[in-house]
Amino acid sequence: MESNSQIGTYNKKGQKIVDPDYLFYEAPREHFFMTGSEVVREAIRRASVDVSISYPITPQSEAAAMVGDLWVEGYVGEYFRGENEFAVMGECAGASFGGARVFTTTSGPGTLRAYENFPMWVGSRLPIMLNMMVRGVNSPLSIQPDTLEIGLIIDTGMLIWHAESAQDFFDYLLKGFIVAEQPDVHLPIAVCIDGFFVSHTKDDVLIPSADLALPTYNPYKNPMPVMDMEVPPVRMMRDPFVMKSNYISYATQASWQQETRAACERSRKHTIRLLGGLIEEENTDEEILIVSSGTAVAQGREAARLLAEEGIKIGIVKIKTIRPFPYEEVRQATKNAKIIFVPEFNVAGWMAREIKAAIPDNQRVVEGPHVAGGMTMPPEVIVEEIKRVLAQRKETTTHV
Amino acid sequence: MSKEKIKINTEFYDIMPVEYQELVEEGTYGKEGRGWKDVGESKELIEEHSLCAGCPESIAFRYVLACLPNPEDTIMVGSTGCTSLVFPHVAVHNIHSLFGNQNAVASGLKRALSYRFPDKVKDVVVLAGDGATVDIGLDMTLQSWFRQEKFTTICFDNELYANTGGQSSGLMQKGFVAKMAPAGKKFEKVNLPEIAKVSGCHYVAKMTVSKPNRVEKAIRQAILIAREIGPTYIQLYTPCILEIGKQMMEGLQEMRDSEGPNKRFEFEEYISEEAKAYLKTVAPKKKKRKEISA
Amino acid sequence: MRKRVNLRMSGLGGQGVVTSAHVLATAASKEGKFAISNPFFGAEKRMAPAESYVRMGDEKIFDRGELVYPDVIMVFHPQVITMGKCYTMPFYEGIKSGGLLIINSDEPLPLGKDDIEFLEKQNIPIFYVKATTLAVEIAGTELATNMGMLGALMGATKIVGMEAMEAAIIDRFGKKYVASGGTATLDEAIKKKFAKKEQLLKKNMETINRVYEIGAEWAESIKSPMLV
Amino acid sequence: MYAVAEVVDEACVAKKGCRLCIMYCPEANTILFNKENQVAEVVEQRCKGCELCVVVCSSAKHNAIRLVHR
Repeated sequence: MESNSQIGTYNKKGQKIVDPDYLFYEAPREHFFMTGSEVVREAIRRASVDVSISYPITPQSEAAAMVGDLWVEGYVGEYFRGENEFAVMGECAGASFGGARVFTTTSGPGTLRAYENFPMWVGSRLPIMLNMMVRGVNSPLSIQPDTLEIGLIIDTGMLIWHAESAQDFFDYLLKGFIVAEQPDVHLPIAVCIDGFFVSHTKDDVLIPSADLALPTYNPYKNPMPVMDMEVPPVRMMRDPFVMKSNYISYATQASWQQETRAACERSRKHTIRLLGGLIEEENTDEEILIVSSGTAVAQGREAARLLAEEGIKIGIVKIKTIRPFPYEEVRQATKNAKIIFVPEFNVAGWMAREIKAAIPDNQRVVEGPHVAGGMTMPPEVIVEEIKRVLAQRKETTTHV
Repeated sequence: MSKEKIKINTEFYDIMPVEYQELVEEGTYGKEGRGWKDVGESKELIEEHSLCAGCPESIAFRYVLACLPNPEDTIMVGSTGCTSLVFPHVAVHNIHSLFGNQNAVASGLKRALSYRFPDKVKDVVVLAGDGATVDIGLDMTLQSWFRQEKFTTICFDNELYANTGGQSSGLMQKGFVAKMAPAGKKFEKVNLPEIAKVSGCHYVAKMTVSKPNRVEKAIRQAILIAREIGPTYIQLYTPCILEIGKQMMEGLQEMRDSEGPNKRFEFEEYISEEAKAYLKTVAPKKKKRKEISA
Repeated sequence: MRKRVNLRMSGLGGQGVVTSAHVLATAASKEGKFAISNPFFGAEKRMAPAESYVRMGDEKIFDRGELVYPDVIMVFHPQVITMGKCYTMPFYEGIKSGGLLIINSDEPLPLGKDDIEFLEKQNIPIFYVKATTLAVEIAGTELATNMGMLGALMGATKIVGMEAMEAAIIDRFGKKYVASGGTATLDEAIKKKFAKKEQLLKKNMETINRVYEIGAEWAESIKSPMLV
Repeated sequence: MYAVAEVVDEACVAKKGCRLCIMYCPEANTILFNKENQVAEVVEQRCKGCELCVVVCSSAKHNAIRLVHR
C-alpha cells in the first residue's frame, strides 16, 4: 500500500507490523465463531491503537470492556473509563489532537449525548475510529436495536460505514483506520453495526493471525498541525475566524466546511479499493430490488431466498458506506428496477430518503417495511410486504 | 519543540509576518527562569488580540504566557468564551474544541503525549473561563481531578458569562443582578477552590492578577506539581469591566478592591503534603530547570 | 434434518438459556454447519423472562435477531408456561408444523385445551424432561439445567454430535470468557462449585450424556418425522 | 481619532527599574523597554488607549505617561 519503514519490524507485544494490504488480502485467515463484541476485541488487537476511552452503555459495554483487557495485555497504549459520552468524545479528541490513533465505542443515547463532538472532530480533522453499536434513542426507554441513530449523524461530516455481519465488522474496523488516516481524507469514521443483531450475535468470521498488526498511525501526515509542540507553526491563525463579522471569516468557515466534505468524498477512491466498492450487488438485473444497509440487507437476503422458492426473483443492493453516499453506484445498480424496496430498522426511513434523492423516477422507491424500537424484521415480513405491494400494483395496472 | 524548529528558512524570511520573525528572534522559548519580568524586553508568546481595551483578562493572559516554565513543550487547552478570542494569537500549540469539555480534552491529550513521549516533559495547561470550568464543564473539571490527571487547570473567573453579554454564572456573587438573574443571583458563589482541595488537587490557589510576582509563583508551582504529582488548580479574578460597569482603566483597582482581608479574592493557597515534599526537592535546583525537563 | 433449523429457548434469567444457545451454535459451527446465535435483546435479570435463539443449517445464514418462526422451542422453566414468563404469548406462538417442544418439567404441565388442540393439529410432540432434577442429581447444581436441556435436544434430534458439543463446552468454560454482569457472576459461582475447571467440564458433559440417552429413548418412542 | 498612550521620556523612571506600565498594560508587546534610551516606549499601533498605564504611572506619582490623540 505504501512504503513504510515500520513494515517487517516487531512491536512491544511481539506482533509483526505488516503492510495493511497483506493483513487484509494475503495473510492466512482462520475461522472463528464469535460475537460482534469479540470481533471488536480481535480487530483492535491487530490495529496498533494508542488510546481508547470507554463508557458503559448497552449494547457496546462488553466490547468497550474487552478493549480494556487488551490494554492490560499491552495491545493498546492507554485506556480508561471516561465520565460520560460527551466527555469521552472530548477525551478522544484530546488524544487525537496529541497525535494518537484513537478508538472508542458508543450506542444510542450515548451517541446523542456525545453528538456535539462529531462535527468538531470533523472540523479538527481528527481521524478517530468510532464504533457505533446502534440502538433506540427515544422515550420510553429502549435498549433494543434501532438505526435511527445513524440517520441522526449523517450530516456531521464523518465517514459513515455500515457493516452487515461479523465479517464486515472485523474488516471495516481495520480498513476504516487506513482510510480515515489518509492525508487527503483525515476525518473521523463511524463504523456502525446494528446493536445486538451484530454485537451480541455469534457469527462466522475469518481472522488473520494475532501475531500481525497494522502499522502505527503517523500523526505527521496530518493535514493540520499535531498539538504536541513538535512542529511549527506554533501560531495557528493571525486572526481568529470566530465571531468576526467580516466576509473573510465567513468565507474561511464556509470553505473549511466544503473542504471537510470534499475530504469525505476523496475517501471514495481508498474505500472502493479496500471494500471492493461502496455497494455490493446481487442480481440487480431483476425488476424488483431490495436496497438497504446493515442487518436490513441480511434480512433482505433471506427474504430473497424465500421468494425464490415461490418463483419470485429479486435482486439485492447492499450499501456499505452511508457517507460518502454511493450516489452513482446506486443509480447504476437500480437503473433496471421497477420497484425498489428499502427495509429499515427505524421509524424515519432515512435510507429511503437517501435513495430517493439519489435516483431518477423515485416513485419506484417503496419506503419499507419499517420496524422500530427493537422489533425484529423476520424475512417473512419482508416477503409479505413485497407481495402486498406487487399485488396492489398489479391491481392498479389492471384498472388502468 | 526547541526554538530551532520554528526558525525560518532564509529564502522565506521576507515573506513571513513580522510578528513571526520577532518570535523567532526574541521569543523566550527555552529561556531559563522566565517570568513576567521578561515582558517589555522580549517577544511575548501572545500577540495582539481582540479583547476589550483595559481588560484584566488580557493582563492575566500575558502573565500566564510569560510564566510557563516550559513553553517549548507546553500545550494549552481552552474553551469557548473570551479566552477563545485570544488563543489564536498564542504561540504555543493550543486546542479549542467545544464549550465545557476542556478538562476532558486535556485528559486525553496529556495521556496521549505521555504515551507518545515517555522520556520528555510535555506540560498540559487548561485555561478557561468560569462558565466553562464551573457550570457547563464542572463534571469534567471534577472528574479530571478525581482521576488525578496530571495537568493544571486555570480558571479566569470574571463571575459571569462575558462573551455572551453578562449572564449570571455559578461563580457570580449572590444577589448580583445580571441577565438571567434578573432578581439577583439566588445562591452563593460556588467555592471551587475548596471543592478542588477535596477533589484531589495537589495545589490550589485563588487570587487576583494585581500582583504579577504572586501569579508567577503560583503558575510555576502549579505546573511543576501537575507534572510530577497530580492535578492542580488556579482561580484568577479577571473582572469583566464592561459588564460590571467599570471604566476601562478601572480593572486594576477593581481587583485590588476584591483581594483585601475577607474579600472574595483574598489570596489563598493550598499545597498537599506530597506536593510540599516535592517542591522541596525542586527548590534548590530551580536554576537548573533544563535538567528537570531533559 | 431440515435444511434450516430454528430454535427458540425460553427460560428464566440465570438458567443459562443464552449460554446454551451460544454453546449449541458453536458446536454446530465446529461441525462445519452454518450457525448464528443470539440472545433476546433485553436487560436480563435473575428469574425474569430470558430468551435466546439459534439458527443452523447447510447454507449461509443471514437472518438474525429475535426468532419468530421456530422449528424447535425449548422451555427451560415451567413458569414460562404456567406463569406466562415469556416474551411470546402463547409460548409456542410461531412454531412451524412438525416442530418440537422440549419442556423442563418433572411432570406434564396442565396446558389449556386450545393449546393441546393446536399442537396436535400442527403435529408437534412435547418432550417433558426433568432437566433440573437431573442436573442436581448428576452435576450437583441446578446451574447445569442448560446442559441437561442441550442433552435432551441432542438425544431427541441428533442435531449436533457429542464430539462437537464437547469442543464447544471447552470453548465456553475451558478458557477466559468475557460475559456481561449477571452471566459473569454465575460463571464465578460455577467455578467456585468445582475445585477445578476439568471437573466442571466433566460434570457438564456427564449431564449432557445422561440426558442425551433419555432424549434418544423418547425419540425412539414417538417416531416424529422432524426428529429423523 | 484614537487615543493612545505616550511616554514623556524626561519623566520616565524605567532606568531606575520601574516597570509599572509595562507590567499592567493589558496588551502584549505594546509598552516596551527601550534599552538604548532606558525609557518605556509605546507601540502606537497596538495601543487601545485604555489608560491603565496612565493610572498606574500617575498613582506612583511619576506622571510620565499621557494620552494623546492620533
